[in-house]
Amino acid sequence: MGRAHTLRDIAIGCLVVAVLAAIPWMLPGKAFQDFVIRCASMALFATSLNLLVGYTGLSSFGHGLFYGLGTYSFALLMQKTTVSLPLAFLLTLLISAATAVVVGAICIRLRLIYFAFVTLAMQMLAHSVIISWVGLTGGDQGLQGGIPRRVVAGIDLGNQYNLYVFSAAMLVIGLLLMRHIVATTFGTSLRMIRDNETRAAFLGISVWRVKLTVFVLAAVFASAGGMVMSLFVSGAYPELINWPISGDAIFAIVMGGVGSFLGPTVGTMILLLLNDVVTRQTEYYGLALGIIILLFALGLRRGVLDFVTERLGGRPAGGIH
Amino acid sequence: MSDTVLSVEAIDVFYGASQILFGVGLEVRQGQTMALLGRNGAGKSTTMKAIAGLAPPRRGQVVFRGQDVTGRKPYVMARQGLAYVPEDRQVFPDHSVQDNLVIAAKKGPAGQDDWPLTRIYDVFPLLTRLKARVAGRLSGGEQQMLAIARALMGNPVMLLLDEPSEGLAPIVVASIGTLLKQLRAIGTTVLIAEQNMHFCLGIASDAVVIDKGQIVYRDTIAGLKANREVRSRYLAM
Amino acid sequence: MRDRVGRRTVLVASAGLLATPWIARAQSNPIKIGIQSIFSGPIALLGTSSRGGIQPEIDRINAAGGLLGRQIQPVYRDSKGQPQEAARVARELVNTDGCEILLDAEASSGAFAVQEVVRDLGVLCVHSNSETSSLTADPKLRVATAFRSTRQGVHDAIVGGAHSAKVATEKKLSRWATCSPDYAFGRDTTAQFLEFLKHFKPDIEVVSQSWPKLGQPDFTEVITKILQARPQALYSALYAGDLSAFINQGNVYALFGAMQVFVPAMGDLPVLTAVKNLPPGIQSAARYLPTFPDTPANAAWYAQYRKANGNDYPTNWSWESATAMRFIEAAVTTAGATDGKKAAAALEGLTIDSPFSTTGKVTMRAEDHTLIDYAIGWGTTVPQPPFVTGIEPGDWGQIFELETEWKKKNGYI
Amino acid sequence: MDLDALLDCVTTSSCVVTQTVSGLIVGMLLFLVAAGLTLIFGVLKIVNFAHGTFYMLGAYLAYSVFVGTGSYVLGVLAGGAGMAVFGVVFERFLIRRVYGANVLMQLLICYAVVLICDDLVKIVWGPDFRAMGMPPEFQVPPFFIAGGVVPPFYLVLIAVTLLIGGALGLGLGLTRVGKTIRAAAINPDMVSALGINTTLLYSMVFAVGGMLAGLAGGLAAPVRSLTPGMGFSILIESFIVTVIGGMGSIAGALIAAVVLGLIRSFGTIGFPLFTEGLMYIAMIIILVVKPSGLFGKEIV
Amino acid sequence: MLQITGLTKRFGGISAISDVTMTFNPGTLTAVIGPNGAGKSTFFNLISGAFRPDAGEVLFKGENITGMNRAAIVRRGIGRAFQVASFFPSMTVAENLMAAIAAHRGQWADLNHRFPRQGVRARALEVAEMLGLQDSAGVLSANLSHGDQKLLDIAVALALEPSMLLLDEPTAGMGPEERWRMIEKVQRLWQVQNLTLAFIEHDMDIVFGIASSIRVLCYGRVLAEGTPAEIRANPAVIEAYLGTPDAEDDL
Repeated sequence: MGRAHTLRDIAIGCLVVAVLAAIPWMLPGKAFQDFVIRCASMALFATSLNLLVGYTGLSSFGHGLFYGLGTYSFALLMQKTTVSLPLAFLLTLLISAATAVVVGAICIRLRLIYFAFVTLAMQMLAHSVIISWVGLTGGDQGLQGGIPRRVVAGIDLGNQYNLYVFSAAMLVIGLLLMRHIVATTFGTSLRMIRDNETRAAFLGISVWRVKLTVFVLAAVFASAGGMVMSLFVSGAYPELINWPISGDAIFAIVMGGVGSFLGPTVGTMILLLLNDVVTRQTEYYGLALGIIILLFALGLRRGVLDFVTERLGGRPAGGIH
Repeated sequence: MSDTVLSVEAIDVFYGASQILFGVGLEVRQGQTMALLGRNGAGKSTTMKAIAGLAPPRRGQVVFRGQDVTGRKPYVMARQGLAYVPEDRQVFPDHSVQDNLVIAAKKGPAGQDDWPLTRIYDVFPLLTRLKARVAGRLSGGEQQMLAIARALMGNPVMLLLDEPSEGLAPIVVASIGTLLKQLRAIGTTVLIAEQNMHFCLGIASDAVVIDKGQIVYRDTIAGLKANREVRSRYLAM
Repeated sequence: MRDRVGRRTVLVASAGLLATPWIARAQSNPIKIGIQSIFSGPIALLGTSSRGGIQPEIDRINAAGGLLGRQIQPVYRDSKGQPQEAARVARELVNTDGCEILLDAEASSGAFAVQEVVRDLGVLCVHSNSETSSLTADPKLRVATAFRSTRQGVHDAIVGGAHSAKVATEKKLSRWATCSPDYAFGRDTTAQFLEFLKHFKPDIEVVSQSWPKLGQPDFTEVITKILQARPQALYSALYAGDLSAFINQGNVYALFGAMQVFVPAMGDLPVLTAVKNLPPGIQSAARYLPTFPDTPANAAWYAQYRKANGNDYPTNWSWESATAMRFIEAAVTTAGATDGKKAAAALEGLTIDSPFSTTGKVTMRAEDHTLIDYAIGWGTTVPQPPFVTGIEPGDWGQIFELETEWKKKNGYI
Repeated sequence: MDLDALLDCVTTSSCVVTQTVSGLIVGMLLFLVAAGLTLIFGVLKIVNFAHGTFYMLGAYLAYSVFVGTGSYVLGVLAGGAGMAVFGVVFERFLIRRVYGANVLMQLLICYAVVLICDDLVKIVWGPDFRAMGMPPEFQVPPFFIAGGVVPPFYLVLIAVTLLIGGALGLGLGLTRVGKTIRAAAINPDMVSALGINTTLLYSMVFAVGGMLAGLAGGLAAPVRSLTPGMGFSILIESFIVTVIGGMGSIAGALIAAVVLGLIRSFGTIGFPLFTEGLMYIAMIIILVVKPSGLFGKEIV
Repeated sequence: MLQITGLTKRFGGISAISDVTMTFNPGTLTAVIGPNGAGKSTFFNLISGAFRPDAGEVLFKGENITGMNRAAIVRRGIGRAFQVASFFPSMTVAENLMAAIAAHRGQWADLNHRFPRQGVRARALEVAEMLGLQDSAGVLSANLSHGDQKLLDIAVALALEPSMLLLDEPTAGMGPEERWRMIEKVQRLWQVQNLTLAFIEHDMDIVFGIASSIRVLCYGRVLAEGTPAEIRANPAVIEAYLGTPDAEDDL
């Protein structure tokens, strides 16, 4: 039965990529492709944060550290070394994982609001290092001059359409992998820890190991999202590691629904659409967005997808109460 | 009855999905000290909380001084003249004894001020000596004294005492008993929840026995004392 | 079960949500020009003042029948000052909104991101606010269809250095301190300024350097640190709100009486009018001043700007953006097309009339796509209008000479 | 790093005096903001991410009143009073709905308020910065103590903040309301059972917290620039102060704020390029070693 | 089965449990009783590894398990249920049990296979049936009645195939009817599963109704141990806990 589920998920994933790949043939506007690329990046990031927030009950305020680390590591590897793109990709994942082991080992000892603060402080520290280390990172100007050598197996990711299909595939693969993670027994352990940490420990689960593992996994997927962004903007900017990027991801998951696997993806689409549409209409972007957030937070009291799921008779979401 | 201060009428209380009280009813008259007896987990504390506004009943009524006060907030109940002394005392541990008392000071519902701080210290000489001490550092008995004194600071019409003897050394229990007799002598209306019937003997005039969330027996305390069967079945062996 | 519901919902919802905004739009008759800048956040004023410079130009062109017979339709977008957002907006302006030309009124960090987009898209783009020299000076960063219609950091540094050296020699100022915002603009500007100051007056000594954070609420500790070092002169690249706070807090410590202060960003009207108790005698560059160049054309432009913009003051970004619009007008007219390559070819080396030049003309230098011959000079502050007096124009001959040396040193040529 | 300069400074009386005063002024204004933050957290267990906005609005309000009346004192009072009212409204209509909710929900609500207020400020006062300027009565030259520069205006500010801080400390410690607030922080149910309307008490706490931030904004207005979004950097620094001092501890906030001010004033001489990073490192170390901060109690 | 010698635990200088020595024989159904604050829950917490004892020794099936962590003790076969029902509210009954079984089988860190793996579901339904929860298998556990939640808590402990089970007040917070239903299930479980079972209980009807032996704790010390008949007759217990029927004459 498990295998059947996996196969079904993969089939749906392939279908989504295929459909997305076909859309530009019917709808030639490039903005849709831009939107999907940005969505892919943010959705990977937000879903990875939801592994922590929604599935494990770890409210991180500093997850953007790994997103930013992904953009910078990848862009730097591509600019300053001669490694190939896939290798740079793997190395970036490794760098993020290694960093997450250290950061996670420090942070996960803390609980609740203290965990949130220490992760935020970690991100702020990383941001000030990026800003101060001008020689390597370009400081506040970001890494400039573009990302060269974007050709993988004869496909040039500098080409908009290729990057678009690549990003969509990345998103689908990332989501499938994360979907798999939460569907495994390990994923069940996450929910057990979120629901009742004491009970989980009494069942023989090493809570510390599970938390650190998921922290590292989430960091890896966040940095994958960061790399997509790095390819899209052809560089890396300090804003991509600054605190508001974590805020965006939090916003996306709360808006989309922490209790549904695809909630963060939906939230990301809403967030980006809002961003694109509202900034078109008014320069009082904050005012409009703030009001919409308030309506959501106080009116719906849960994410869109959680709301829909409940309306359709599904079980209540488990994350934020 | 005109001199009825508190009347609890067939209340059902739930915690979440599970029902704790089943149609509990009792009545306390002006100046009466009523004992609510029962074993651990019989529903005494829940009854007290339901009256104090901390566990609103789902069905039934609480009538206090002629007014239906079912489901009112705790502070409204307190302002109506009901003083609640919880089971675990709940003194403010970081505050001094005096501060614990000062926080609770208020006029009674009819504006009476029978319990100024000076009188409290007269009645509780122990607290006079301890007034600068941090409440968290008091012994269990001292905390119980403080909790009762604190309740009196609000010039209540009626006191709700939840297991005042619980977990205290016999000698301390005796001194609490002496205090409660004093209060009874000056006509304070009291509802006291207890496991320990013996403690209530010299204090309460009447008793109701609660078991498994239901009132199973009502009588004068003397009547209860004489009823060996009820006692062994609901209170001891 | 739950997941299937979720996924189906998502698919339906996303299809509905996504389809509408991206139906491709056919090229319409008016010429759409994408104009992006910072319209929100702490420096939204600059974006607004850029628009204030651009819109009257467009109105003027449209009133005269448009460009190549087509009306100009500006499409303004806010990038919030974030590079990745600037890049996105630039793409969207061209790809979705069908803009044929970009007028990029971003600050430097945004401009660099837009530059990369323009490299991909190949449209005509004029950067109207980024003063960072490398954007056009560095051949690796240069883009065939991208131009810059702004003052340039290195020009400012040369003129500032020359002027400051002269003042320093007159007043015998040898102990210098600097206080600039801790980010690329602040650091680069300060380094270039000191480089050229030392070029003109080699015997100066830098005794203290402070790097307050951008938007830092309190500069007190920085001010006292400067006082501790007892310099004879202070250079600061602070600007706008930070500069105003610095001056207010410096006044508390009587900082401006204790040393000669050089502040290039002082000479912008919003700062000069907002700062209360403006200390006299600060040496400042003229960013935009109605009295420099002191010509009827400039005075007329100033009057027209204030009239068109609810009596707001123009900023440095206003004249730069207005100039960008005039260059676009001239280039498209000359080329007879909005096509990136053709218009760029027309724009290279183009000279136009301009109120913002002491000679009445500015030129888009062909070799590196950057603006020259604009008004550049330094003066001294006074507490009331015209706020900056005795402005001494820079010498363009000297600028070119030292600029070439500087380019060689940096390996740009 | 410039350790020689730091050594030079700490061995010169003029430098020590000047930098200490400048550290104190930075610290004391920070304390006012952090005190409100920590008070709200201590009693309500709410992390008020919108606290910087209170500071900003207080400053703008003070600015407008000053421009209108010419009185700095009135301006500061208006900032404080206005933010007390704003705090009550904020608590009553927004925060009250998310008591006990996940911290992310609280964060989101506060974030929305920050976005809205920043734009409202832009609409009302314009996008460009505003400067109040020094009130005429304070336009006096600084004097010197042991060779160090001491501006009279800052002495007044330090005195006023100390006074407010002292009044707050005494108020919480000695008055009945203060004692009740502290009791409610520990056991709100019991406080309610004593006849005290805790709902009202919570509004009051927000009023006091808002007032403190508003006063800080008003007091700082003559020397700082007013911009939409100016609350953010203050918020971050007050967080560091609150976390280091201990969430919920006013005394901790005072000490941490002064320490932070001194770190800034001496750090800018010794480590001019990494003062900010130093603060984050301090915050991380404190959180890891003692999550509850120097004076706080851990919440479980 | 379980031998405890000289067990002591202090909280801030106050001894919650002092020098407790007692034995639980295999296959017994033991009630642990005592007044509030007697240290009964602390005692269970010490055995199950939630707290580390300050002194003393706990031997389980001859092995010294003193100071081991919770997970290690669970793996050795001591399961426990809690005073406040402890389970995973966002999961259904079946998922709760499957999760517990998977954790017990050491699959909790398994990132390769989907949950639940082979055989887990069948076993979960088996366990559910032991406590009569089979009909609620698909119900979200948060929506269960209070009594069923307590049952689920026990079932979760049972999923670990313990040889000894500690139940902290299995009937706490229940109405009278519900209590007896609960206790009948516990008793049947004990009989059918051949468990060694210890439970804390306040309801003396229940205690004397089903326990095969009784331990009385008072102020952190063992006051008495023995069969129900022995306890009923023990003067120390009567004085300290149960109360003397004739004591009122002394007052």
